Amino acid sequence: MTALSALIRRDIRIALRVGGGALIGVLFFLTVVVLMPFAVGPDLALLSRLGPAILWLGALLASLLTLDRLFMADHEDGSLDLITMSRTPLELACAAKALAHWLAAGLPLIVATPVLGLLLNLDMVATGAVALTLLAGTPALTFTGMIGAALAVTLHRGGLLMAVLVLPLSIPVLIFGVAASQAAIVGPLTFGAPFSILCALSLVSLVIGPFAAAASLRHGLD
Amino acid sequence: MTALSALIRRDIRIALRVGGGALIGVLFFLTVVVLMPFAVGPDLALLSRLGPAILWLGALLASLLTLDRLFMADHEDGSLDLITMSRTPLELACAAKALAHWLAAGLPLIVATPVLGLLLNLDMVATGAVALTLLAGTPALTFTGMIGAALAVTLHRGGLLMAVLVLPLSIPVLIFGVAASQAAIVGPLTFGAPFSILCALSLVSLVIGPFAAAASLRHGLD
Amino acid sequence: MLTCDYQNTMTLIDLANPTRFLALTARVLPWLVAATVILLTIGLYQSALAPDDYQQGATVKIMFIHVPNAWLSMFVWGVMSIASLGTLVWRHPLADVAAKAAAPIGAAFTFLALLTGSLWGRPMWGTYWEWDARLTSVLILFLMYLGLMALWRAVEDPSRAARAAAVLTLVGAINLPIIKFSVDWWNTLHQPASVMRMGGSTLDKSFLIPLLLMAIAFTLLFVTLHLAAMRNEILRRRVRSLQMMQASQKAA
Amino acid sequence: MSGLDQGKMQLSGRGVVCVRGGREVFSGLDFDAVAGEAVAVVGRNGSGKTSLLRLIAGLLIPAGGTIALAGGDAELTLPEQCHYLGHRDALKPALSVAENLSFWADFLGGQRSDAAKSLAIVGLDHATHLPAAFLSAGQRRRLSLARLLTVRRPVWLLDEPTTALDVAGQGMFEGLMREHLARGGLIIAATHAPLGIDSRELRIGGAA
Amino acid sequence: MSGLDQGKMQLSGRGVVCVRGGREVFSGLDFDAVAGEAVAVVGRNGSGKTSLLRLIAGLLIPAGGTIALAGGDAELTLPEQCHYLGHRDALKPALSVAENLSFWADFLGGQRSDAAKSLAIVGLDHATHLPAAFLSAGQRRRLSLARLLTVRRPVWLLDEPTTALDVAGQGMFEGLMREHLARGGLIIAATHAPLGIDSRELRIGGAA
Amino acid sequence: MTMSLGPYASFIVTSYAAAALVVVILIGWIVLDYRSQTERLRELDRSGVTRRSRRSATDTP
Ligand code: HEM
Ligand SMILES: Nc1ncnc2c1ncn2[C@@H]1O[C@H](COP(=O)(O)OP(=O)(O)OP(=O)(O)O)[C@@H](O)[C@H]1O
Ligand SMILES: Nc1ncnc2c1ncn2[C@@H]1O[C@H](COP(=O)(O)OP(=O)(O)OP(=O)(O)O)[C@@H](O)[C@H]1O
Ligand SMILES: [Mg+2]
Ligand SMILES: [Mg+2]
Repeated sequence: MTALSALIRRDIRIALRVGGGALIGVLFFLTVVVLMPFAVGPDLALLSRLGPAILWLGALLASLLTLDRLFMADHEDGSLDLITMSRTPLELACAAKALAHWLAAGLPLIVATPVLGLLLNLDMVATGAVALTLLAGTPALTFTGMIGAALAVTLHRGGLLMAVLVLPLSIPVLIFGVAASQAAIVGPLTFGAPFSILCALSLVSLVIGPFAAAASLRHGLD
Repeated sequence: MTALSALIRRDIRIALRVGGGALIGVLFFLTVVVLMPFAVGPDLALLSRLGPAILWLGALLASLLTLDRLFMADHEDGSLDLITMSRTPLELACAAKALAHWLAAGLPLIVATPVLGLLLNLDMVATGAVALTLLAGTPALTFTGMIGAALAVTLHRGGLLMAVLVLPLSIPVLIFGVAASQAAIVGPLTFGAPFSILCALSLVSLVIGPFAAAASLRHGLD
Repeated sequence: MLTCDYQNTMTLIDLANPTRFLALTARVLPWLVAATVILLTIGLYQSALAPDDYQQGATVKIMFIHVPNAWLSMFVWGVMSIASLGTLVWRHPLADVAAKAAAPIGAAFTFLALLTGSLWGRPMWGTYWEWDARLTSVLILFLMYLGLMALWRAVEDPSRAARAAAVLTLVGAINLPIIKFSVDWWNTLHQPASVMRMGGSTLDKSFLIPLLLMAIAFTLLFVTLHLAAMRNEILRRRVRSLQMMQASQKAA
Repeated sequence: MSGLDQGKMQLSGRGVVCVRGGREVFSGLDFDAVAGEAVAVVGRNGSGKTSLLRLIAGLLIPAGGTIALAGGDAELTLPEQCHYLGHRDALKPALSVAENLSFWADFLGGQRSDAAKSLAIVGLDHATHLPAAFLSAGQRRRLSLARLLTVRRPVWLLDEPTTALDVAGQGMFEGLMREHLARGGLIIAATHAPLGIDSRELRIGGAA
Repeated sequence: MSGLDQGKMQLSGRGVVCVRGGREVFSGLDFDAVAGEAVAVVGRNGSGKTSLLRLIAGLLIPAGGTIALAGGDAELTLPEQCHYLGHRDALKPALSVAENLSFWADFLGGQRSDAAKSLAIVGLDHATHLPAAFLSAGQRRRLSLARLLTVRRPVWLLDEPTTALDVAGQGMFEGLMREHLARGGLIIAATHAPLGIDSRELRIGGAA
Repeated sequence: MTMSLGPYASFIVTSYAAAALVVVILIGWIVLDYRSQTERLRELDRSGVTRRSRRSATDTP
């Protein structure tokens, strides 16, 4: 336990210090969401109809595109070697790193959601629904995204390639995230059904992500 | 002239060879556009109404996110030193590099537009309008984005930071690009007015981009 | 050892000039604080006394906060642009300190302009937010302030960050005329200029005087905060240089 | 616990084959090292010294043969009983010297000693609160050495450990290695320069 | 055109100050080099040899002092009359040897000679169509040298030019430098090893 | 003193309060930053790191 909490604390600390990337993800989220109305046009009714979709897309892109250095930085400075050799199972260490990333880069997105909701003319209920679905769904994004981050180490190449590999995996999360938010706002479906599927997706990815990432890191040893 | 055309030919050749990045941009464009219907929901009328906006957003993100290595690769292998020292003004060399990037990574996006138009239920006129506005507008994206690419060299850091810095600059392009497409599809405005503003933006960025990028590269010398 | 030679050659360029600036700041700052407090008090008092507008009712009081902040949001970017020229053209060490210190303050003013504008917009236009040209261009200004702050945070070497930030600031200055003239170029919801315009102000004296007082007070507030923030930034760089020196000194 | 006291601890490889990038680097390599002994791995550039250390550390998978530690802690795998000191320092520039060290101490776990004392031993006590970004190459190396002292592991795998260390630093490091051996530890070090302590030589890939 | 024949060409620096990362590397440096002469820049690690070459090449901006070339082509700036051979090879791994060379020949412009002949001189004619990614370090260096031969520039700025070259390669390179000097060229080379040709020494930052 | 702020009193009050809050945050940040920087400088001073330009710093009239 100390090992894992040490890892989590370290990663969060680095993300928040000068040179860390936590702020940039939120800014990207802000920018992408602010961008959408320019594309869609200043039709407030349409915007509030699309609001949840826009927020979800922004959060999806922001959390995937910040992920590519999750393992790469540790690989480059040799930390990953020591993590692999340690007494902590690699799966747990991967999970801890993803959790730290979610806390430092995912949670701020959710905190920023209400502000963006105002810009998109969402009412309180809608904003709350989106924030809640993001809270349930972004862990799934981070934990499937970490598979791509691990592949980036194996392939010695991050950036867009990683996003292209991971985006298809995150489509189900996006679908049920938006569906649950829409259900909460306009019906006719109940909020519960898609929301519980979303939670289930998050739980499944919480298991699959670390295993797949650890396997990919082990096979990428070189 | 030989100098510039040599530079353009080299950059295009590298982008198209194994390991080059031209393909990944198109793939990212495809993925983002395919993602949108999942977020918005399977409402075909709405989708075709949003079509131009979705295509423009996809193209915007794809062209900005592929840009960050525009100067970085040349910086890392020392080519940028020789380019700076050469008899070709740095501004022209920057413009040539951006042009090459647009030819290798921007044009394919436009070629891919009709296919994606089908997916989004756009008719021929709408697809044509979007492709035409992209043709007129993506140079502006590349040429404002190159400022960010040059900043990435100074900062020793690319990726999302660059996107965050450049996205606000590209908002006007997005506005008028979508406005022109919409005008062509549904009216009531004329296509001409926003389209000519779009062309004007491209022309302005054709001037400002290379100068700002060259200034940033010169001051980033170290 | 290699490192010990640095002590002789190191002149800490960063600190050569700012020393005088620090002394100056120490003397000027108390006066500035006093002036700001006095003017702000008078301004607030005058604003409270101002009559209600025949159209806008009491909400016109928001103007005394909104307009100075809106002006300052652009003014601060202007200051940063001049400082950026100083960085790029004259390579003056104080210039990047000035630019960096101004960014968070400018962002705060811009945020206030946006917020008070929204709060005013609700009673006046019936909506907090509208994607109109003036409002949007101010929002872009806010995003660019945040982007600059992110840039300063993301890069460890301050002189590198300074040069990049300077280029970006100058490019972003294009946004200033767009904000200023957007109401004239595009016919939008937002008020056209009534104070600073060709042919004199059209605003009634009973509003104009408190508005100008508040504007001066907020400008003084900016100058005060900016000087203090610059002092902090100089000290931060001094700490950094000393830490680097400590690292190379003790190894010898 | 840590196996440092079990005199009979022995690390041995039999017929080890190393393949990298589809090319055989070495094959049929046999080696032994017993507690209290230092083995210096020598050979030309590219002969596979680093690769051997990484094989032992479990960071590469042998294409053939076996590597095993007898007499160590039975509940731990070989890599879990090793310290690996490679070319890369596993330091985060944004964290301070103390934060870097205490992270590794917490994360690696097992038997520990005082981090502040280790920093004093390697001569970094004046820099405790400095960001690691400000350290010179030699200071970074010293900070890595402090990790070996703070967390006890019986097997030390050292890849050109004296790089960037000045003369005083090398002397300090020799002392640390002697102490480690005296407590029943075991050292495998890849070097081009002499190790500075009594050691057995293991040559890879023919004479230099 | 290229100024190679104007015997009186002279490169001189007066009171040059170099500042990097906020720290003064050297100051008050004076130097002169006339056509037909080679100057070997020597000094400890980190004394500023590379920095000096980059100052001359216009890749760094001096914090004080002046660097000027008298008697060269009046229409061209100093950097435009220089070849800079640094640690990084300016080669694109995806392009073939011939493509890499002909790109630089086309891009740099000015007076040229045959690319194929230059490749033969540096001993790379057998590898013309190989991607640069397949070259060894020494072969990459030779390809960079071919650039100096294909495009004529009066001033050569060489940063540890013999790195990675084998003995035959060094001999070849000495011949090339002699020839360049004989045609009225000028060489400034930063080296740790002797340059192999007659040269004047310029020491930076005190005795080594 | 009482003012009648009309039906939109809450908007006006919120505006003024937000402005006050933001300004207070700015001032707080600057003051705390000043404290922490001077504290760090003092710490460095105590650990004996000296600066060459230091004498001129204190001598400036
Ligand atoms: C979020 C919304 C708003 C933003 C971003 C905003 C922004 C600005 C800016 C940048 C200025 C300075 C322009 C200049 O100097 O020419 C300004 C001035 C002004 N704004 Fe707003 N504004 C907003 C909402 C409102 C609302 C709702 C009203 C009132 C109905 C309003 C009334 C005014 C007035 C009267 C001026 C002074 C114009 C002058 O005399 O020059 N604004 N605003
Ligand atoms: N990541 C890699 N992928 C493929 N081959 C590699 C990789 N790293 C090293 N090699 C190859 O493996 C061989 C052994 O490399 P290794 O690093 O073990 O040599 P070494 O003995 O440590 O050399 P040195 O004395 O230079 O440190 C070399 O031929 C090298 O080219
Ligand atoms: N990019 C940089 N930013 C800041 N400082 C630098 C940079 N590159 C080098 N320096 C510093 O400038 C000084 C001179 O470096 P330079 O590379 O010129 O030395 P050199 O004489 O070429 O050394 P070597 O013999 O190792 O090649 C060194 O103290 C170094 O730390
Ligand atoms: Mg090795
Ligand atoms: Mg050098």
